Amino acid sequence: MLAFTLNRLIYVTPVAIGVTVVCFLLVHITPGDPLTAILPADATLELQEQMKAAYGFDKPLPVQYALWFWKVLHGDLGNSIATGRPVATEVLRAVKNTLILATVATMIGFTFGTLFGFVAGYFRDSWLDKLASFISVLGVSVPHYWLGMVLVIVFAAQLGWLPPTGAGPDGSGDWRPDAAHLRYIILPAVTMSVIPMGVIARTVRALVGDILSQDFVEALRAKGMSEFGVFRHVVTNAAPTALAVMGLQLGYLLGGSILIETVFSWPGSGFLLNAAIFQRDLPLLQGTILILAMFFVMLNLAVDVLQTALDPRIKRG
Amino acid sequence: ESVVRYGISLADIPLTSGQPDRGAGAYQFTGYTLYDPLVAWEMDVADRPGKLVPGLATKWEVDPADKKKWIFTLRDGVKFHDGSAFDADAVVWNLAKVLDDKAPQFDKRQSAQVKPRLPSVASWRKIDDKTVEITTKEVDSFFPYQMLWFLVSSPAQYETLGRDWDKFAASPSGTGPFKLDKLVPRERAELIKNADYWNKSRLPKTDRMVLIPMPEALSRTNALLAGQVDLIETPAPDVVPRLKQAGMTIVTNVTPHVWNYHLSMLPGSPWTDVRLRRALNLAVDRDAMLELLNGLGKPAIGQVDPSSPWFGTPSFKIKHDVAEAKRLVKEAGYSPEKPLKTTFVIAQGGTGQMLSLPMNEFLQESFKEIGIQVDFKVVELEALYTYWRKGAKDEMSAGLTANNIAYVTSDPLYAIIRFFHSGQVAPTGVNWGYYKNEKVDAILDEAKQTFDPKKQDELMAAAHGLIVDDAPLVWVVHDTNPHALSPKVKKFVQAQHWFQDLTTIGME
Amino acid sequence: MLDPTFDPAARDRGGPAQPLLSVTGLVKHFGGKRSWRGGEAKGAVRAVDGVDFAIAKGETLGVVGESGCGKSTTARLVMQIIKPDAGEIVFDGEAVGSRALDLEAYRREVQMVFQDSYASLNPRLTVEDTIAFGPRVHGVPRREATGRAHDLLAKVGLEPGRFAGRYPHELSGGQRQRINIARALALQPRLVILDEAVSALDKSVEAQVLNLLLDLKAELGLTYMFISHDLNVVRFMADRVMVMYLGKVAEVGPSDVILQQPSHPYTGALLASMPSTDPDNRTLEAPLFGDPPNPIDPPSGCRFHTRCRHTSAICANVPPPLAAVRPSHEVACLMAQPGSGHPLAAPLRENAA
Amino acid sequence: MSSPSSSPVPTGQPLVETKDLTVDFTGGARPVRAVAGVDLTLGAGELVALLGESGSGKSVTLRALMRLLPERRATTGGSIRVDGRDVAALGRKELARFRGGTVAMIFQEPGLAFDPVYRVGDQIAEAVMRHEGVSRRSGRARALELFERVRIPSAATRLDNYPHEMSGGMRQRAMIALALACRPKVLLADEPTTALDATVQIQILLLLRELQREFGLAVIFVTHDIGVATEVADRIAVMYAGRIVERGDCRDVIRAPAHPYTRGLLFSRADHAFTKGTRLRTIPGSPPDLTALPPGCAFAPRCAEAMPACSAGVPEEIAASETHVARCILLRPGVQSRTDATAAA
Amino acid sequence: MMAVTTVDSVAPPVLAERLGRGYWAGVLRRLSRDPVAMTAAAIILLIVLAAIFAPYIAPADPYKSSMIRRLRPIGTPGFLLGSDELGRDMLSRLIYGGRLSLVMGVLPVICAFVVGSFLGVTAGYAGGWLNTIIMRTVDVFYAFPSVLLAIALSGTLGAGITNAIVALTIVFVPQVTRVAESVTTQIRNRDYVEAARVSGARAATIVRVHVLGNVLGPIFVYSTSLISVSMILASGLSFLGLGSKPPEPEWGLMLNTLRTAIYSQPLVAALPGVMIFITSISFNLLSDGLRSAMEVKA
Ligand SMILES: Nc1ncnc2c1ncn2[C@@H]1O[C@H](COP(=O)(O)OP(=O)(O)OP(=O)(O)O)[C@@H](O)[C@H]1O
Ligand SMILES: Nc1ncnc2c1ncn2[C@@H]1O[C@H](COP(=O)(O)OP(=O)(O)OP(=O)(O)O)[C@@H](O)[C@H]1O
Ligand SMILES: [Mg+2]
Ligand SMILES: [Mg+2]
Repeated sequence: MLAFTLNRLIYVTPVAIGVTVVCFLLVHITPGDPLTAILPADATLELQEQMKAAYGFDKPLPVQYALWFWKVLHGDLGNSIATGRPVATEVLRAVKNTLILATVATMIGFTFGTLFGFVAGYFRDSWLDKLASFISVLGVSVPHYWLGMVLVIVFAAQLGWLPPTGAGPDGSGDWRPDAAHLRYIILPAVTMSVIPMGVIARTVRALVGDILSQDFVEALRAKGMSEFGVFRHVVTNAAPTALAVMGLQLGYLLGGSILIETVFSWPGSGFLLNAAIFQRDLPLLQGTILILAMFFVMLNLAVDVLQTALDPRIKRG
Repeated sequence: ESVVRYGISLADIPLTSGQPDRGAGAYQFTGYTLYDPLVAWEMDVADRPGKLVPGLATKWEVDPADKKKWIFTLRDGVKFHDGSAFDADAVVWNLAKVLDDKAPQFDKRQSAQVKPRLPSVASWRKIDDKTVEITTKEVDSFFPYQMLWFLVSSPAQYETLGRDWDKFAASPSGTGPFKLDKLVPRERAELIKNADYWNKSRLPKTDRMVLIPMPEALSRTNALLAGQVDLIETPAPDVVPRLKQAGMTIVTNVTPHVWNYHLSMLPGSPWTDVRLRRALNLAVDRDAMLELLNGLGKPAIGQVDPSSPWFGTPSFKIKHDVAEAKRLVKEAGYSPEKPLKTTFVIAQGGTGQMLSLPMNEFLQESFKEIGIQVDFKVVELEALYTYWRKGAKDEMSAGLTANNIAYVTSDPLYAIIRFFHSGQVAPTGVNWGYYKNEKVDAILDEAKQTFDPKKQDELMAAAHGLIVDDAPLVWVVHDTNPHALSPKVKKFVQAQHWFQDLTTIGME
Repeated sequence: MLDPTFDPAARDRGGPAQPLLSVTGLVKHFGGKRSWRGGEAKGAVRAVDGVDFAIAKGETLGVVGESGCGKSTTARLVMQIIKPDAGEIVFDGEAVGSRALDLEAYRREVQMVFQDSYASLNPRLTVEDTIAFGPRVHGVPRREATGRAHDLLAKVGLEPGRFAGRYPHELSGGQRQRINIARALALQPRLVILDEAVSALDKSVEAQVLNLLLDLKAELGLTYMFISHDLNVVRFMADRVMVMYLGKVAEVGPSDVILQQPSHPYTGALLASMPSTDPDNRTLEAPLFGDPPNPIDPPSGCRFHTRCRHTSAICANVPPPLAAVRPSHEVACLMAQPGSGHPLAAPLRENAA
Repeated sequence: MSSPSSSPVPTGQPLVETKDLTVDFTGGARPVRAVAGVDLTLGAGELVALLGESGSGKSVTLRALMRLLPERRATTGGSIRVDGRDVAALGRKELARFRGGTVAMIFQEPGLAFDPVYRVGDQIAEAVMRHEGVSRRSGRARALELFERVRIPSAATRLDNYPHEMSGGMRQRAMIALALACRPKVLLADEPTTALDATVQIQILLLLRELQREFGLAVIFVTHDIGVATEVADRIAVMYAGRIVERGDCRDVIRAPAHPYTRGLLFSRADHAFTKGTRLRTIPGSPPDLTALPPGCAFAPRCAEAMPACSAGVPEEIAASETHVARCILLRPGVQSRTDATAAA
Repeated sequence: MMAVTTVDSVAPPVLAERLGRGYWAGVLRRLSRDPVAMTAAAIILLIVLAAIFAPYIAPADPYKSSMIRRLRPIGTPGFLLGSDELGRDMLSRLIYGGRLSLVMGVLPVICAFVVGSFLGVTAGYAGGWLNTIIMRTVDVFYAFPSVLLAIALSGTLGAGITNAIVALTIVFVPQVTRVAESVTTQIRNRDYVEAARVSGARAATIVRVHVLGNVLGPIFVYSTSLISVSMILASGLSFLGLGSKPPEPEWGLMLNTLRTAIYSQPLVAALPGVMIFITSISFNLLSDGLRSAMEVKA
């Protein structure tokens, strides 16, 4: 298992380096000037040149990459141009909030997704299947930012049951698991859960259908197992894949939270990314993307290792 | 303890170490709350425009012998939040902090913010503990207006914290009416009342002021409706009816701000023809525009509002007159059938740009009606600033004949000189369109040499009259800097300014 | 251009005495991790591990052996679908890949029929396009290629009018296998490799296809390499039989000899494992125990020694070479080699003398 | 070998008895009649080989016996009695006890019949626990006992293997162990050796025979290989297109096949061609389409001896010898084979 | 051998053309029997036609604003679906909006289909180092969550329709490439491809005749399932201000500019989202239908 993990780690390293290159280039293919944000609107050109040199934006690209990569390796993602604060701390704080939101959403999505998926897979072609499948198609087809808006209209604007935006009372920027904060996470998490719900439901449905059509299910029945006993086997067989899909969904949500965070003003990485893009705060932009992508890479790795650990069929080397 | 939670339109808490970043508007939050300038702006009156008032300097005068020398007499007995005393050394130290990049306390972040706002300062020196002398590069009667932007932070605190501006930002020390209690980047800043403030009339009306960044108008409005904050800046116009229905008060006032198109006067631009410039101004239905803004604005018929002493008596009366506008366009050789086609550069949105896109779209329609077909190049606000700074001549602006930056017009330099004096073209100032009127130049030059405020106002009014007649801009609306207050907020004086004085806000 | 005649004999080069195909030292290992220092790959599947054989013109070589012993791999190597790690293939006197016989030319001489009749047909092509594909590739004009496809359909017993336009899924298994045979014949090969070509068919259909193969062979003067795990079928089809075990040749020789008096204990066991056809004379004891070993880690020495009744200590150490026991009958067993040191081997004649 | 049974229907109380068993699949576009009236009886300690080509309905028959067919898509007709009970009438609980308890099944692909993510030992223990309500520990103990019984080397460690870690032969042994775990009376084996190599196949066949005798099992052994049937069966039933066309004592059916189809099968075997190079006798055509069976005898379209009467109706079972019956009108008294007729003429 | 090359180059298209008859006809036939897929197809057709013929069917000029008629509710005479924040007719804008939304949603998938199929089939068929280079590069892009990559790319490239389309294409290319590669690798090892190789055909011919025909179908179906994602993402980019620009009618952008109207005209504000939703779900259902129509083994 350790050997397998190390093996995967080695495999992932070039990908991770590729990710840093892409993140780095991302900022340098941009038109315009990375410094506009730091200067007041009416700064002179001369001052701009001075600042460019001060921030090292005048060196050749490979040199800049090497310097940047070296710092990244040491956990230094530079300072935000707009706020001057270290990017790493800014991003990690934001990622924490996003992680909370994404985790809750994934959990909701997973619960309902597996429920619908199992129902649909088990009762293939029945009306239950049609219903559950339709719900899951809805899940993957709905523009979630719009759904967020609709939920805000209904539950916040019209009914006033839940707060429309923010992570907690008094504009609290740190989500904590208490009653006051709980109210705030409901709408964004439910909105966000819709996609993983759909994806997981569809995967599980296919998976269950596939498992049920395998010979061993008939063999289980032939040895007199109860439907529940058969179900237990189906679950065990479906679990590695379903959990892997769940893990990947968590990763997608982490990276894809920007729309929902914008709708709900959730102080997470997506919100930060939005700010970074529109303020052209390039170090922050770069850092956010890098951290999220690395998170995703590591999550993929973890999912891979975990799936292998769970599934005895896959040979480990 | 009374607490006011204030949803502000910035994306983050501005810099707290002295000179705030994030634009001029940020001075009201972490500038004039924690710090004081030598020369202050009167912000606690609502019924007339403010004027310059003593801040940390009780008095400032130009040296009659050398009109480039200004003598500032400093206030006695003022203490920083850390207890150290404010004196001439502190002023000199702070000037070096932002203007002398050799000084050990030089801070490039603060400098970047304030250096462009202090273009005239050539040198400074301490005369005695209570007197400082500042020399300007040339004679400039408007120099005290520049000193509004210069804030004084505590040298003692800087030393205590190990000469680190980042640490200073976390525990700042100034002389202002508030102290910083807590700072959570991007989330909140909590200010508490400085009971020892030297100016008892500006003692905060609330014990604690929580600033919460909410850059999105709708989120801000939602937050107010949901009771997360007690007052907000600039609510989303479309939500105003809903806010009123929920019992919120909308406070507005005239502000020195103008939403406009800055036209290019370069050869090849259609706007070298004054008839077309005037036609554009006449084509704008400013009342309909207010409809769009749900009343959160005031028609602009000049660079400043007619209530300003600088408005003067222009002969060209700006109003909505489509017939006249059409006539002028026709005279210039165009018509709705054979329209003039051109491109303006505009911003997607951003602070001060009000409802950028809808307003531009609306105006596009209005211009089309009189035979001027405008295309927009939409860029981000920051990028638009770059266009603005580089002037219409820059290749970046090739093909663009107008620019849509809205700005603060609080003082003569900011309102008029930097846009309309022919010496203020790029890279010096922001006479983007290369407007040149010798008469205007002469009057403005004279005003700079004039130290009598009354005379100054007269000269500015004369210049403004000429400028309006020339119509180098299309003036659309002044922002009214709306604030929405929950019923709990009982006290709030809204100055006729872009800045508000947070000390005036109180619950009872 | 293809030969216009349908007579492979006209293409004969080396005369009847020259084997049509001769293979020496064929090796193929799959996968495994090669150490950075080079040398043997670790964990590789030793699918084919030094195989030599020859097929004479006009004969049918039957290849038998248990699953995974490398029959298909050998076929694919001969076919040059996969590149051998080592070994030489000589076709009618010319080394394959040499200037005299490049791959393209070789492929017109040798064709193959696969086991899975469905998987070996492109589901998106009609029967006639499938058969005509090879000739088209070799430059036969469309009309002519189609015409030849129709001829071939008729030859394999499918009425061209009914079947030419069909897709594979519209055919039965036996019909599909006929198409596969027709496709292989479309290039007028001299050697046809039949890899379990009838194994997937029902017995009643299998007989039809076997008959067809015999007819075609007689009519076209073909040479077959006939791979099967069914000894009965091999007995019926083959002139000579090659028995493989774990990537190596155990025994090769005339089919009646091998299937009557096998010299290798494995061949004997295979024969004895065939279900009896006489209800009164049933098998009472299993001739072998256990499953064939894993080709990733084959037993040392003689690969069969782990399951052999006659195994002795030496078998685990000395890999038996393939040696002739009588003309055209070669066996890889120490027992068959005089003086090999195996207790059951005959003593060396020289010694005796 | 001895197999004393000498009548087509065993005497005494049969353990398995089907009467006019039919199975129709209605899920597809056209209904498929996979089993079209099968009568089969089987006594304790008896092994019947069900012989037939692919698609003749052998597997479906077995599944019908265990009521394993999907109930929504397959309709089963006729009657099935196993161990004195009507299978169709079994309740949910009874059915579960019946499956595995009374009747057990061995599958063709043991690799697919085990749940790939459970250890093999646990899968056996699971069945024991379910049927006998014992603890996991005793379930495992039984599994170990059985593993030893089916001669799996180093049985104790093999219990902890996952199916993919075993070789084909070993998996089939494990499958047999699983089938026998709850001491069933009837064993259904669906081509249990087709996927195996010849050298392994014979081992499994011998093992099955041995266990059958030891436990006194009644076995239905499905195969398409006459050789295999010959090797194990007491009696043989030949299926064609969902019907048993000939059944009877093994020896008789092999030596004196009465149905043209059985004859065709036997003579098309390569081992029946005594001289190499001679052509095999073949059955022309291909197996029938079950959605559109011809009326009467389903084999008639491929039969060299067919005559108009063949398509008049499904031929009844006619005794061909004392111990064996076939469904062919040639056996009707007075009906002459066409080949015989021409020979006579 | 001169003749060989000429004939050879003619052969495959002729063969390819004949493919249409059997397989795809069957797929279409099965598809046409699937009521859900057909409904979805009809809706898509309707939306596409409406977008194409927008100038003829839209009741009003989608750019014509009127401050006094802003934010009218649904059903106002003259404004069947109400008016937006600038008093423009919602119905007309929704009809016109289909143009950009569809282009921004579909074009990236088409581009990705072309580029991804090319890369994937090349990598899958060639194998070896070429495969390694292509697939490792693809892995790098795959290591970004798709929404993040799309936003990062269009955020840095700058707002604009072209940039958004480029960004989305870059997002989808790796996904298509992966599918194409794995399908090709599978097909490459099929016996019939080996049989073709055995008959001496060159790689290009084999790819054209035997691989593409069997590979493009699955890639195509996979790509159709991306359209829905692409529509949502493209509109999402516009929603964030990274896609199309005002005053162009585009559903995502309309949703954004109408956000402030959720208190005054919630139904009108939700309309553009409804359009995105309907289109996206229709594409999904059609894609599902297509998949199952192709799955059925005849
Ligand atoms: N492409 C491949 N990659 C890795 N291993 C392979 C490959 N092809 C074959 N093998 C392995 O090589 C060995 C020999 O395989 P081969 O297909 O030649 O056997 P065979 O004798 O044809 O068996 P069967 O009777 O089952 O067809 C087997 O263990 C097989 O798993
Ligand atoms: N679930 C099902 N749905 C529809 N048809 C089925 C189903 N199961 C079996 N059939 C059909 O029933 C017929 C008989 O199938 P069965 O599996 O019994 O054949 P078999 O004799 O076991 O053949 P083989 O030797 O190939 O296993 C076949 O034509 C098959 O297509
Ligand atoms: Mg093989
Ligand atoms: Mg079967």
